[in-house]
Amino acid sequence: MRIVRDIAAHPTGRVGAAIILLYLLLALCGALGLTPHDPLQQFRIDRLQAPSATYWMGTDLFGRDTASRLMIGIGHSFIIAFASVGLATLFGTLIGLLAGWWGGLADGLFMRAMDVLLAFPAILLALLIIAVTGPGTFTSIAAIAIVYTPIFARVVRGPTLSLKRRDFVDAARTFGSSQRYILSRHLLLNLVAPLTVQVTLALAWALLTEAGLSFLGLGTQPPAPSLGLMMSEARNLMQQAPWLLVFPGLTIMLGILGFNLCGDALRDILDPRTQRRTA
Amino acid sequence: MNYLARRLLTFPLILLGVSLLVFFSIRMIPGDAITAMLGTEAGLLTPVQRQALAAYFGIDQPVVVQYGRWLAGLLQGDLGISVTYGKPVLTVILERFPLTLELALLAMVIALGIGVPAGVLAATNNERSTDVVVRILAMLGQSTPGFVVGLVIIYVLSVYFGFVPAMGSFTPLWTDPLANLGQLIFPAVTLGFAFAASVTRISRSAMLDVLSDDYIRTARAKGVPGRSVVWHHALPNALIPVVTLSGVEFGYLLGGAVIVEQIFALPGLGRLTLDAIGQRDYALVQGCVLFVAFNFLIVNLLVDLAYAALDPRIRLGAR
Amino acid sequence: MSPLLSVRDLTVAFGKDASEPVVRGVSFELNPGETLAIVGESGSGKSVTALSINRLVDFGGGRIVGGSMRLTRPDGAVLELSQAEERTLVDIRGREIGMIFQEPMTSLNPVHTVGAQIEEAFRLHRGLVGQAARQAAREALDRVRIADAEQRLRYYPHQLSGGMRQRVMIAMALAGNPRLLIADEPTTALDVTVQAQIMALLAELRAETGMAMIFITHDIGLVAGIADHVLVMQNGVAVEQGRLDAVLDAPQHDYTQHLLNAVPHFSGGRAVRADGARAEGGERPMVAVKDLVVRFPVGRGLFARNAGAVHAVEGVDFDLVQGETLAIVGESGSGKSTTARAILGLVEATRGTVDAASGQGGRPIQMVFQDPFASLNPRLDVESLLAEPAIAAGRRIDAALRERMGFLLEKVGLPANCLVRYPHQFSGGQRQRLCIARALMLNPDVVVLDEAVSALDVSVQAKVLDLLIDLQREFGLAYLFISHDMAVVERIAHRVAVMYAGQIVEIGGAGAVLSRPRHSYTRRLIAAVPGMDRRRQRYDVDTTPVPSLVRPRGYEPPQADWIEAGPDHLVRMETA
Amino acid sequence: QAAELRMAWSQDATGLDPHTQTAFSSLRLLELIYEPLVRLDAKLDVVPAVAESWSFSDDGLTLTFKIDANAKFSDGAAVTSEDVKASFERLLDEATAAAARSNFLSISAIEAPDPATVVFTLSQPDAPILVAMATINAAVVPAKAIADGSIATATLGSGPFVLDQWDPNAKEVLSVNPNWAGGDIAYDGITISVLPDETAILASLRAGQTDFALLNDPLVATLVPNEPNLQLNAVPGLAYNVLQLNPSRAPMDNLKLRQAISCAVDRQDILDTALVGEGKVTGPLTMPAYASDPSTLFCYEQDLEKAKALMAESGVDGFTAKVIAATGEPPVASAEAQVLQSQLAEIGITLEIELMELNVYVDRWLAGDFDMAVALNGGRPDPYPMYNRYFTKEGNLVKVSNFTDDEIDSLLQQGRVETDIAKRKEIFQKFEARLAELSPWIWLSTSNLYTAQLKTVSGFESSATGTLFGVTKITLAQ
Ligand SMILES: Nc1ncnc2c1ncn2[C@@H]1O[C@H](COP(=O)(O)OP(=O)(O)OP(=O)(O)O)[C@@H](O)[C@H]1O
Ligand SMILES: Nc1ncnc2c1ncn2[C@@H]1O[C@H](COP(=O)(O)OP(=O)(O)OP(=O)(O)O)[C@@H](O)[C@H]1O
Ligand SMILES: [Mg+2]
Ligand SMILES: [Mg+2]
Repeated sequence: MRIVRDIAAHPTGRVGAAIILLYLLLALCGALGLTPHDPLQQFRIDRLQAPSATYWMGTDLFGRDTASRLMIGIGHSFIIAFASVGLATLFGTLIGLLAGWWGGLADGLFMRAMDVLLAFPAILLALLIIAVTGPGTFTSIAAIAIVYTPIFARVVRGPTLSLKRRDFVDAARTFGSSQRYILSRHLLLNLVAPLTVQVTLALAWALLTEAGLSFLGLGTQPPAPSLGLMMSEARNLMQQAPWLLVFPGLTIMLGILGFNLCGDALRDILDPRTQRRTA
Repeated sequence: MNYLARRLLTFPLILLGVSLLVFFSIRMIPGDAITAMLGTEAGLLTPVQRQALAAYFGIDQPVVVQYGRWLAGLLQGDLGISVTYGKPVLTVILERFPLTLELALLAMVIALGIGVPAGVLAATNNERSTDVVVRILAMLGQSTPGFVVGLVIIYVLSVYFGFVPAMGSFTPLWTDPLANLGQLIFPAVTLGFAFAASVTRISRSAMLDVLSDDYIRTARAKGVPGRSVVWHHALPNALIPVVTLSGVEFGYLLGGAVIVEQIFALPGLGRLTLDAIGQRDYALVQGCVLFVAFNFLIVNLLVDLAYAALDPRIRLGAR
Repeated sequence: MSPLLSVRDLTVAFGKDASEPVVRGVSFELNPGETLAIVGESGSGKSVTALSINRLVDFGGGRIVGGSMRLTRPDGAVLELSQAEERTLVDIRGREIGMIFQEPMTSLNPVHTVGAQIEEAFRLHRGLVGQAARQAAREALDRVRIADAEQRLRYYPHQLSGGMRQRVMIAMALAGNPRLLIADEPTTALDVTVQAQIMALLAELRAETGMAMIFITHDIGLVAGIADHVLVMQNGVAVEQGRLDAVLDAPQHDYTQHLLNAVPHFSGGRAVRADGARAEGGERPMVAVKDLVVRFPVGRGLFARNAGAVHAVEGVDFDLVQGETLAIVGESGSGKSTTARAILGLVEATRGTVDAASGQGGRPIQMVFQDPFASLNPRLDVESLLAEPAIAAGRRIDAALRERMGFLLEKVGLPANCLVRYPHQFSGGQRQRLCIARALMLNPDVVVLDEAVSALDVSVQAKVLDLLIDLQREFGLAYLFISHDMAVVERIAHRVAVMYAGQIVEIGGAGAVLSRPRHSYTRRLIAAVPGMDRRRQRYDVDTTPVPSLVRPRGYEPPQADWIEAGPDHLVRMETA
Repeated sequence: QAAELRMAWSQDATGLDPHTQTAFSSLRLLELIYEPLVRLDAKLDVVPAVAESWSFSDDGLTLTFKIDANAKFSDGAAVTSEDVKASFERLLDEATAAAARSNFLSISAIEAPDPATVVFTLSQPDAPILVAMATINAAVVPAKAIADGSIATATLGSGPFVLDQWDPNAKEVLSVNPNWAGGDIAYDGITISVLPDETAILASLRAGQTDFALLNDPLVATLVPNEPNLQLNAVPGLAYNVLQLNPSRAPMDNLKLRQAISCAVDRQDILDTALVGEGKVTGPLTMPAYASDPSTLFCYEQDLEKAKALMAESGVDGFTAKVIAATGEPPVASAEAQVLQSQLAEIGITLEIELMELNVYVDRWLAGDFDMAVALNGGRPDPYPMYNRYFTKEGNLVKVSNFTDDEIDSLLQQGRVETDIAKRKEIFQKFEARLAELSPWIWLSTSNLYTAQLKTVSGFESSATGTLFGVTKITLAQ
């Protein structure tokens, strides 16, 4: 609750939060069917219409309403982005943290395993997962999560190595604090800054990776709209119907701006040392 | 034992892991070289014909036997023969690699050249208008898919300048530097654009941390001008996360940039791998993945060396 | 003659809120060649005042909200510092106003060699480049008495001891030949011998160049030795100022009187504690250290094999019984902290044993670390920090625990409302007190205090020492008290161990060791203790080289021979 | 000064053996290098290639070819009957694994009585065999290349061009074969760049850096006419877009239901939307010589009333089916699936689209592992080889169609042995009508085949088979 208040007080965080809120609202309306038109309905005679009073953002090749599709797409894309980055953050942080903390053999094994994953081409990975599960939302989430897990592991491991030598960790040991307590309160809390930056970066990447996977036909399955899929479907219509590319593009941009501003604000808020700088 | 040697010793192990993973996983994906070559016509084959083709593609043996053979070859430095190219896998890869390497380097130069100064500028103007502008630009870069940037570049070039970068085949730097640059600069910009955005964000954040350190205050007290405080005193301390990011990203780029290669029709490693997967050219896929993995390891090692170069506490062993 | 610096009604605040300034209406004047000492409570605004003068507070989130600071420039013009542009200030800093900071550990840039950092100062202020700058840097290091200057220039800060780093800072500050030097507790956390050297250096430089100095400290002994004027601060306000003798001999303000009364006087071992002396062989030791050896491999970088080892602790023996305070004194880098860390199992002993028979209930040994800031997690608020030992022992944050926090905070002189603040919002001394409070949360059996009161002003120091002694009396706590302040040691210690180059060179009852030091190092140490009565002292520059602790692989030191100098007083034989 | 034709396409050949390569992209390249005995002209009539003439015996059991005396391989050696014989023997050898072998199973013997004559003896009359020979999969290759096994790695053909360099998935360099018997070519060679993104091909054309290009995506192709310096060539192809139902799975085993689907589908709408109007609505037969007017076929106009009535009759009350499609293959597959999805929703059928990588798709397709499949199936100039694989009882792909019908089977057999053109037409018209009515599949439309060229390029002739052989007629203006 305090965090919400702090973000609301943060000069740019406030803007970010407003964007995210707007998106949540749009996605919610979309999920509840409160869209201007049925996002899947194909208005045959209105194919490739430019933005107008009826179709605020125009229609696509099938005569579907772009605005309505965007509302659904926001929900879709952001679920994929959040879920995959969430998983990657969770596992990556855990692995990086434990590798750094335990050091030695565990470190070697964990990080080498991450190297193996990192070295593995993402597309091959996606293909593999599809082979196992079939394409779709879950596949995208899994593939993106697996691609980013090693990155998080790395981002976390470095600072962990230096944090574990800090006096306050030594102090905690002298109190007999449990390993879990030390890891969560002393290490994780100090990893917040690098992590928030990485998370906002990864969210942006995840949205684009999803677009890339859709571009290669491995991501979200039509007709379900995701922002990435909408863009990749529109790419050959760039000249005839630029709005099909522009609106999803702007939506992604604004969304990423929202993440970034919130992330930066969070970083400031959670870091007691910068609090005063922006207060 | 010496650190470098110890690191190098782990390489074969990781590569073995990668090889196992790629070898078995690629065979788990439905379809094989026969369907890849014949498409739906593969349904017309008689069992004898199918067997003949399987033998030709070397996929008639049990998978474990295939792996054993391939590994045996690998130990002698033989990655096998690519059936699509009819050449040794390594030869095919090495033909493609110069392009990929050059493209990755160019993209890095662009990204770091833009990203680091932009991040520093933003950090030193924290929450002021310069910062906001830089952050919005970075966000733009972060949120524009590579295929859009690439397509727009090609479109604009062809419509307004009546020109497109040479596509299809690669002119190596050493045969015609100018043509080479003309060919690679736009793809490199496309790649560097998004990458610069990440670099900007990371360097901004790291700079913000460093700027509140005590030694920065010392430098200021010494009368070091603001600009020098930032570039000379703060930046080297803030570079480690930037190096980490660049390392990962560079590693990825060395694996080839599929989408950009596709749009600019560059015969790089990314498309090579993708095509090889599409054609179920197992030996080539394995070779590509292994090669990319090897590059990754080297890049990692370089990143660690870069840490040491940047931070004497790492180089000389801290207390 | 106009004063060099004239400060009027300086008021400084942090954050948006200008209604609660931390420095309120401070005024003083400083003439060329004079030294002004600022003393006062920890957290009273001394550092903030200093940082305001060259406007470095701006970079820490502070703002000058009122008052004026006029600096007379060499050409006679007068500059209003509080209004000056950053561009002008860059010219002033280093060239006209030099500054030395409290924390030698973090104040040097870790990625540049000390040579480069000193050369930079010469480049900026004297326009020297290349060979000339290097030459100047070397001379500067010579001037601050760092041996092997030529080689040291190529060292990175982390390769130097705290004392050396502090001297590098001084060398840097002096490169611009500033007319005003601000030294913010330049010797805190340094052992007395090094402290004496640095004081000598400053005195000498002042004599040579005629610079004025603002010297911030809580050590009245040092003030007596160096200052012309004294300004006493309490709670952001200058409560008293005047000439040295006037203030020291006839203090007007209550706080000043209180402060001076609280100053511990080192009396050569005549005032040692009489209570709780050790019953001969009676008590079971709480901590028994036998032949402790700690060595750190010296890695020459990423790619080289271990060349040798730092023999940080070399064959240390002692024990500590219930209700007793053992003080460890010794020069910087002699292995005091390492010994403490080995006892707590934070570094691995190369050899030897540490028996920590944790008496009643197996409560862990608590420790107050030398660097208070580093031992406080910057992201936890005070409540979480204080609660940690209790949580580790399986308790939850409840009313009883909060009560205990409130009690201890009050005892160490911190307001109870600081529970929601974060470490960076405290001054150096305040942080140290937090650490002490934290160590005492659970009434431990044994507490290791590593320079635990070094950053405290004398009045708080006295309070804290009283608290420690009270607790010891009440609960029979045992203290391992590491300090370089002989006056403090004299007040609290039952026994004293003197360390030099990783070894104990003299150990015994406090009275015996402090009044009849036998080992040459102990004697030097005691001779270097400053005192209120030693005004405007000429510190002699001690040129005894610091022994290197780096030994080649496989090196074993010769056996120690001990001389029994009296009952419970052992002295190591000196070779040559 | 050497004039070269700068060509671009998005998909490259996958191999060089004309007998085993079946991919469109491979055929397009190999057609420039090798020649079959006969080839099809733009009107799909059989015309001479290596053979200058041919004749069937009256019983239809012998087919005799006379080889063109001028025909030479690019190394200068004449093409002889031994080469033809060796080529066909290789084709028929199972170890070669030639997919086209199934078209030549009626050949019982091949003789080469003299260097200029080849005689094929057939085990039964086989009218379509001549058309089957008119593909590059039945190319004449040198007997010595067969003997030394170099076919897959080196090219030596009697076609218009010689492959000088092949950098797979990057570029090909071809030069004119001076020994080609087909006449003179107005330029010296071709360089083909592989530009996987068709928008890039368009940009390259627009910038004048490519003279001639092959396009697949109608969305890109339709942009070409907007460019003042470009010209688009479009011909309806023989391949057909189809929604394959799987009648072995309930409820697609229900005839009424299949018919309901056929009636519910608005083919013109799919064509207009997914193919941006580029192509023609078609029944099962796509070759102009045999195709009926689609409007005569069962339910070729969308008729939702009828569809609903048929639904009701079928007793199936709405269901969910998964439709598979390959990504980008053809480029319009996903769009077709989406329009179909929306159209079938109107009669209560829910389609779930599964897009998958081409090879995965082919694997599922060949195994018949789908409810429905969106496909672009290749067409032939003759109905028999086009459909016997799917709809005769011993067709190799019956497990894909999962559908046989006695009447269809017998019509196909009749059509095969009938050599009289008029009678064949009649047979296949019946065949087509019946197939459309039984609706095992829902035939949709043909696609256009596109090439685009600079206006400085002239003389290219397109063909419904998609061959680029027409480039031999090209002249380049300066
Ligand atoms: N960055 C900051 N933000 C908020 N408050 C601060 C900050 N720095 C210092 N303060 C507060 O200002 C007051 C004065 O601090 P200052 O550092 O000047 O004390 P000091 O007199 O130097 O004490 P010490 O002897 O312990 O170093 C303290 O109460 C401290 O909590
Ligand atoms: N982790 C370490 N690695 C290498 N050398 C170390 C390490 N820790 C301490 N040393 C070295 O061991 C010696 C003893 O250090 P220690 O910190 O115990 O000194 P100290 O007596 O506490 O000094 P001070 O009074 O300055 O705090 C020093 O020379 C130091 O450089
Ligand atoms: Mg202070
Ligand atoms: Mg110490």
